[in-house]
Amino acid sequence: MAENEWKPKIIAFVCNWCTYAGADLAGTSRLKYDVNVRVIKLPCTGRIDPLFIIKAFEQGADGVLVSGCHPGDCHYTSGNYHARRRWIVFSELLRFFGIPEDRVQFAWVSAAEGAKWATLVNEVVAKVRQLGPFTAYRELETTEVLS
Amino acid sequence: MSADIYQPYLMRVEETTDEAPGIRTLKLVFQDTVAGQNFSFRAGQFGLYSVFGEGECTFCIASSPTRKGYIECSFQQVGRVTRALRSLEVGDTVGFRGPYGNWFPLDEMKGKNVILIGMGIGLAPVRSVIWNCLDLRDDFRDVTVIVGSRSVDLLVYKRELRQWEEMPDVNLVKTVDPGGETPDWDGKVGFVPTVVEEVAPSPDNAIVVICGPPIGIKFTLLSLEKLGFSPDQVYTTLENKMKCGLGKCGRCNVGNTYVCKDGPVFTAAQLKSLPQEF
Amino acid sequence: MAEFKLNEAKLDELVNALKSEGYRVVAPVEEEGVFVFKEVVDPGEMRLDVLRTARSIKEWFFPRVEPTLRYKFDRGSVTCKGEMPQSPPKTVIIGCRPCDSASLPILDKLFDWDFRDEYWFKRREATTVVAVACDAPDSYCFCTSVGGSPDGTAGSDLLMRKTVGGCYLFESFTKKGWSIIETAKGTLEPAGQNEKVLVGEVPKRFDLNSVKPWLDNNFDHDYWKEISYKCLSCGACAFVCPTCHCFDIQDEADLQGGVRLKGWDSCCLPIFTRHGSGYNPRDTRDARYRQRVMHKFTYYVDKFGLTACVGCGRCCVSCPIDMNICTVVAGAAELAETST
Amino acid sequence: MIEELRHKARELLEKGQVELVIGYGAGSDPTRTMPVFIRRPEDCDHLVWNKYCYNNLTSYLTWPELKTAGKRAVVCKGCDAKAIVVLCKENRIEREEVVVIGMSCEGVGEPLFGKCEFCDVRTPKTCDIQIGATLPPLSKDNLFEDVRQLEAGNAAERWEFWRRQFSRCIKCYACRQACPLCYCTQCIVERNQPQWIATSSHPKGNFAWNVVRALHLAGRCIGCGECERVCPSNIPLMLANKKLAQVVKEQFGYESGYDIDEPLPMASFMPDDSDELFK
Repeated sequence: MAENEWKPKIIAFVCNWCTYAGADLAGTSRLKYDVNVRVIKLPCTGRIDPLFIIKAFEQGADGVLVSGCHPGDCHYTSGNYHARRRWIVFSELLRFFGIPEDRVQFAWVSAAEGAKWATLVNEVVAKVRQLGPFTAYRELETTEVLS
Repeated sequence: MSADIYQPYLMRVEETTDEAPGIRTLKLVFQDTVAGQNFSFRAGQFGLYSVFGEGECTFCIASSPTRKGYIECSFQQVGRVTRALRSLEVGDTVGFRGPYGNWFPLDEMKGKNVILIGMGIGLAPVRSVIWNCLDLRDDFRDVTVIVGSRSVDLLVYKRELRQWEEMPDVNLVKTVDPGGETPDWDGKVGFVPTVVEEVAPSPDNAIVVICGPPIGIKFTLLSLEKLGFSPDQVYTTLENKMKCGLGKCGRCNVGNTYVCKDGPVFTAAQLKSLPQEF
Repeated sequence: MAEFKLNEAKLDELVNALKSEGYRVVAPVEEEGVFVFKEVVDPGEMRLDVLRTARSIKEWFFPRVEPTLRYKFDRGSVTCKGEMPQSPPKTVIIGCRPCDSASLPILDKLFDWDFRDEYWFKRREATTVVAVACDAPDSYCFCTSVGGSPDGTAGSDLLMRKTVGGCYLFESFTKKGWSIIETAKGTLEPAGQNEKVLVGEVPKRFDLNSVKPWLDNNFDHDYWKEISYKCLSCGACAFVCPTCHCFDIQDEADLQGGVRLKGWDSCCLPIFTRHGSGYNPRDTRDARYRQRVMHKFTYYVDKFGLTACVGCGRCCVSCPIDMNICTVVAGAAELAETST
Repeated sequence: MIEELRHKARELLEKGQVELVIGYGAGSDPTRTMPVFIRRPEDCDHLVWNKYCYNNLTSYLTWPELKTAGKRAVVCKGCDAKAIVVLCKENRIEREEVVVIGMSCEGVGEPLFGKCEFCDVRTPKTCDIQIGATLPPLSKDNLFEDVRQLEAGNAAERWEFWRRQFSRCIKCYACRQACPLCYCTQCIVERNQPQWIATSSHPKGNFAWNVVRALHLAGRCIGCGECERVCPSNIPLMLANKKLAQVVKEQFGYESGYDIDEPLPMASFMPDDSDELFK
């Protein structure tokens, strides 16, 4: 692999109870998956503010993955139900503003789904790799605004 | 090349001292030794201290201009920048712009009795004057220092209070608000305005420097008036939100007076003539 | 006395001549239904007929955001680099109105007060201001009430005045203005002796001399509450104003480093003066609006001898609730008269 | 209508049914009006009603200094009155503390504002006193036409469209201040520990601010269009608001500003909400 080859940066926001455990399972099961994902653990998908995604892009992410417990399995009963509504709305807004759909992926991964996690990460990385670096967002980084 | 007025000096944190819960003093030295040698200021002036990545914040210089080679600032943690300042450790880098503003009339105070009153964190600018007077002790007549705070643990510069107490030529009076005393408290118990009346310094040939929360200043001024002080004899310093310190950003003004340029030091008489919007 | 004139049809040639001489040409350009001063790419997009752009020319000297400092973090140590523009591009602003030009000498005073803000002056030096006299002012204009006029020359290097014959008379006042004429000479023709110019009229709405004393003595007057109780406390008025200059300084950084930015701010926004402790000396809408008026009509006069309002009417147009600073000040002038 | 309005307002004040009437008064120009707060019956003649009554006066209802003013009456167009529904649902005001004077409205603006072409509340639905004749609702079939038009393009085109639009944002917050539903005492941009949204009006900060502004109004925006009207830079803010209204309508079957008893869409959920988005 060429030294300066671009490597996609994917930020994964996952819930503590299902997806994080699922990712853990993937690890203990020695499943191999793409290394370009950085996992940030939160108590629940309900805790993941849409601003986290904006911040991730601002700080250089090329793609974002959000994952938590399957509907009905939330550790806090209904956090993911609320999150689901929020993501439905937010993903549409991002799409409307022109952020490619493949740069933000939402999923449900349970603690038992280590294999699903591995596949999911590989898929997301592959898609983002195809899109290339998120230069459009980087171009917003101007600090002198004349007019 | 012309000077860029927004560029800070880079400073190294030399020492951190916890004064009271939430209040810390930083001792800062110039990274550029030449700049440090050329730097001078007067008691009462302020500067903008910055934590890179968090922003700038305005405080007075709490050390005395007689102590060369470093400056100190004392602050209470309230917002983003002060929180970041508080998390700094010895060796870390801080930005500093200054000194800005006017100063206490140390020249005019020579040969006079000086009464220095500090309430809470408001003791910081007064401390600069105190050490300035004490380092040039012979220039001044009686030095009275009145220090007050809400409670014993909120008193700042505790170590220095002990030093001043032990000095034969300083009259230190310390007080805490009723209810703020501890069993072993050896100072007075009472609000500063009351204590000032008790101590009853003479207005003859005297100058007062006072700093603290607005409400404390207001009532202490009344006490001083009762004792016969004229508003021209009393100096205080205003603290307004500032961004530039250079008379440009437009938020520290009280009426047509820019605190950053025309102040921060004002006489009580000047304060009376300003719109009451500070 | 104008020696040269330019036929309206040759405006494109003027722009091209300036561009080929290395000037960055800035003029009113339409952008999604609003007119703003932008760099002219295609000469045809320059719109000298526009009376009032959405924002003033101040942003070409005092941008709405600009970096003052960039820094890098390296294991506890910080390295800094100042960002003051050393040699901004040679620029000509064409088609601002005399009121906009007049704002420049007003702001010069502030930015040169003791501490000289070279961010402003470097750009000032690099920029030539070519104003166009107003042939058709509207009801929001009140330049004559604040010492200006539809063909005023303050702050302009060159003034273009429209003639009945479809030409612009060129009159330069400075060396920079003369350079423009030199550069554009090929497109210009000699002006006649008796060219008839079109200059509109702006009625005078109040007398500045009576306003200031009243403002000085009526900080606590009920008038302030009466006029500003409905102010929404947004910053629209300040941001479109050619003389409003208040700014904020903010850091933006990540783990590698960051930037310190100077950017527009407004005294009408509630957090403008709020202390870290939560205490706010200007906590009410009327206190904030009063500050805006007082700053322009008395504090600035006390400090710098000039009124910090040029009567462009932008704040009146932009105000969501139709607060009109001209009416407000005229009201103060009226109170001044009735009280004497 | 104008006489009827003044008469009713006067009556409310005279009988002590309200302490304050928030209405429209004459503006600085014949094509503008200015909000007025009327406390004395004899001042009711200052009230005006015409096609230049743009402002949504319900944004004054949540002001802390007016919360203590006692019972208030507010002059509303049908679109404005929808905000009353949301404010009540979100416990910002009590329905009983406000008398809504609903004006029959054939549309405001000259030319007519876009929102008026699809107005189904020309006779206000939420009001205590109706002034003017009952007008039939207009069809909303083409309400989302401009949204669809923009969506016809690809992501890159939409990105470019919004990048250009948001580049003009000067962060004056007129959109926020004019919005009846942006009532937070501390806006997210004013929170700085941490600073989630850059306060500077550079492209990055503008994008984040505009995303958040729109998102915080999802399922709440009542379509009065004040944000867009007051924007000094002419940014089509309503386009984003409408997109979200469309999503909320299609996905959750909810339209904001109509039913006071229906749960708020973004504060509730259904177990069978669409799972299409999720892998």
